[in-house]
Amino acid sequence: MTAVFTGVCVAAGLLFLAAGTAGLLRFPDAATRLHALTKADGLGLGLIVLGLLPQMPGVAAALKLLAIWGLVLLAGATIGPLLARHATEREP
Amino acid sequence: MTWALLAAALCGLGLYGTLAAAVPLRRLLGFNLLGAGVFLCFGVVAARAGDPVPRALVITGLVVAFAATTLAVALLRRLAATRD
Amino acid sequence: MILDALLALAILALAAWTVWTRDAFAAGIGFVATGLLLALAWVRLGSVDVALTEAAIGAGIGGVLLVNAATHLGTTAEEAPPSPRQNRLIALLCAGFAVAVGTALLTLPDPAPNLVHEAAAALPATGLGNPVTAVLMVWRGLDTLLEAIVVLLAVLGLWALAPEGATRPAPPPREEGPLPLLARVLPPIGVVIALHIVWAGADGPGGKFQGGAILAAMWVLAWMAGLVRAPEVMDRRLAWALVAGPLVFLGVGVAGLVLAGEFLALPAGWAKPVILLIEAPLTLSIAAGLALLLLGPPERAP
Amino acid sequence: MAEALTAAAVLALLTVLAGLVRVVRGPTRADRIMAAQLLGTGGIAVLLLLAAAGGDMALLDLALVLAVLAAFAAAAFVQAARR
Repeated sequence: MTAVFTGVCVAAGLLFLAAGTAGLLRFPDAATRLHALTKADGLGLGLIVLGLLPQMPGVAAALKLLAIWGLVLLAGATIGPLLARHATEREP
Repeated sequence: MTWALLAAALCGLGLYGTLAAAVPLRRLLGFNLLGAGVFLCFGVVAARAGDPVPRALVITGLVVAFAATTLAVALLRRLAATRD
Repeated sequence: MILDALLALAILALAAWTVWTRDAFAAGIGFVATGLLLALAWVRLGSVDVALTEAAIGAGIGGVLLVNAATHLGTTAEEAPPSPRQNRLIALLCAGFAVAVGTALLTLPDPAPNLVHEAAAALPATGLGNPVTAVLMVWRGLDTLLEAIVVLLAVLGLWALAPEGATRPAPPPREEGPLPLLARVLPPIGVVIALHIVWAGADGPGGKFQGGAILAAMWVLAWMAGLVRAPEVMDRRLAWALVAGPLVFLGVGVAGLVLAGEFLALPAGWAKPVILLIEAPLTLSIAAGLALLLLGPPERAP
Repeated sequence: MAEALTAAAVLALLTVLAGLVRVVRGPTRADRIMAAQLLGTGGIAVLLLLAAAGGDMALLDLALVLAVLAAFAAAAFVQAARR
């Protein structure tokens, strides 16, 4: 049962990771590419984390996993606006 | 095998960057890549024997490389400032 | 196996591009990306502790340093590039060097030469009961001490490059919006993680350098956001923070010479608390040193 | 399970390596920073998958360090790019 859950979540996570990369490669300008990246990025890793949670040997490892996801989200959330402002300031 | 080839290639590439680049910063980048290649050589040897000593040396090397790079960057900036 | 091949190819391609590209900023980012992949490579080589160092110091603060340098220095050539003929010669030489290194690595005797037996044989002479502690204190101890002193020397070298009358690194450009928020939220988490890494490093080599690098990064982040000021070069507390680690380490080393008859030797039973006593100030000194190296030399006050 | 997770790690690596094209092509500095950021996230995903596949929990610490420094590096890059 947990194996199925892990499989589905990890597969979905990989899909979002791939979608983010595709957006980064195919969207026409920096602002839209940023949009694709931050969303799919956080969601992709989030689903992988969710899927791996039942595979962790203990509570400490599971908490570490969640902390890692939180940190990546925090990075994405701050870098998004910073880069967006930079992109509009310098390259209108 | 894979890593031995990569280590050798990085050594050659880094040395090329160090010698052939005319821009000082690119030279510094090349030198750092050369360092990465040399460290990988240590890693390949360590991985074969399970030897902790080369790994310890690489950790030392990474810290020293960082310290040396900061000094090099500061020297380059000072040089650029005296030119202006 | 596919993973290794993919990683190695990507590292090689990225490194080659970093050497060839003309845009200095792009090359800096390329170097950071290469470092990140190298950290994964070290995992595949079975050495997570080196991977940690590469992630924290090689790609982490080292990458930030180089990207910063790229924006300051740009791509002005200091001298004429080598002529096509010289270039070919250099390329040939470097290819030869790479082939030599590769041949040497691939024709290593099996088992490869190693120090495993020497390390084990030297242990009884140290007078320590715990072999792990002995390796940490004797084989790695002098290393670690000199490493901390190298960081200290680099800081002194950096300060020596400052123009006359300069007292502290120039403040960063003012920032508003998300950066100050990040600089308030991230450092508390970063400090906890750094301490965790130092603590976990007690079982493996070199936890304090990686932890110290994270601490340094967190402080530099707060400085970037304008939340803290860079210390004055003449600040006494700063001087003590920089030398506390090496001093305590040297003190313990000399005490070992007097009490146990050998530099850095520890009386049995006391090893664990003494190591903690050394590691705490050492982490502080390394963090302070790395942060100052990242900030660069002091500039003349405006 | 371990084989499937390792395969997933390979796929994750492949995905973010494709994103490296943006590091190389740019065209703006923001693009290159984004691509580096994606590589960081992907690298973390690879480490988590490998940790679950091989049971080596030390890899979680490495992922933690990458995650904490990813935010710092990106902030530093943006500030550098503004000059």
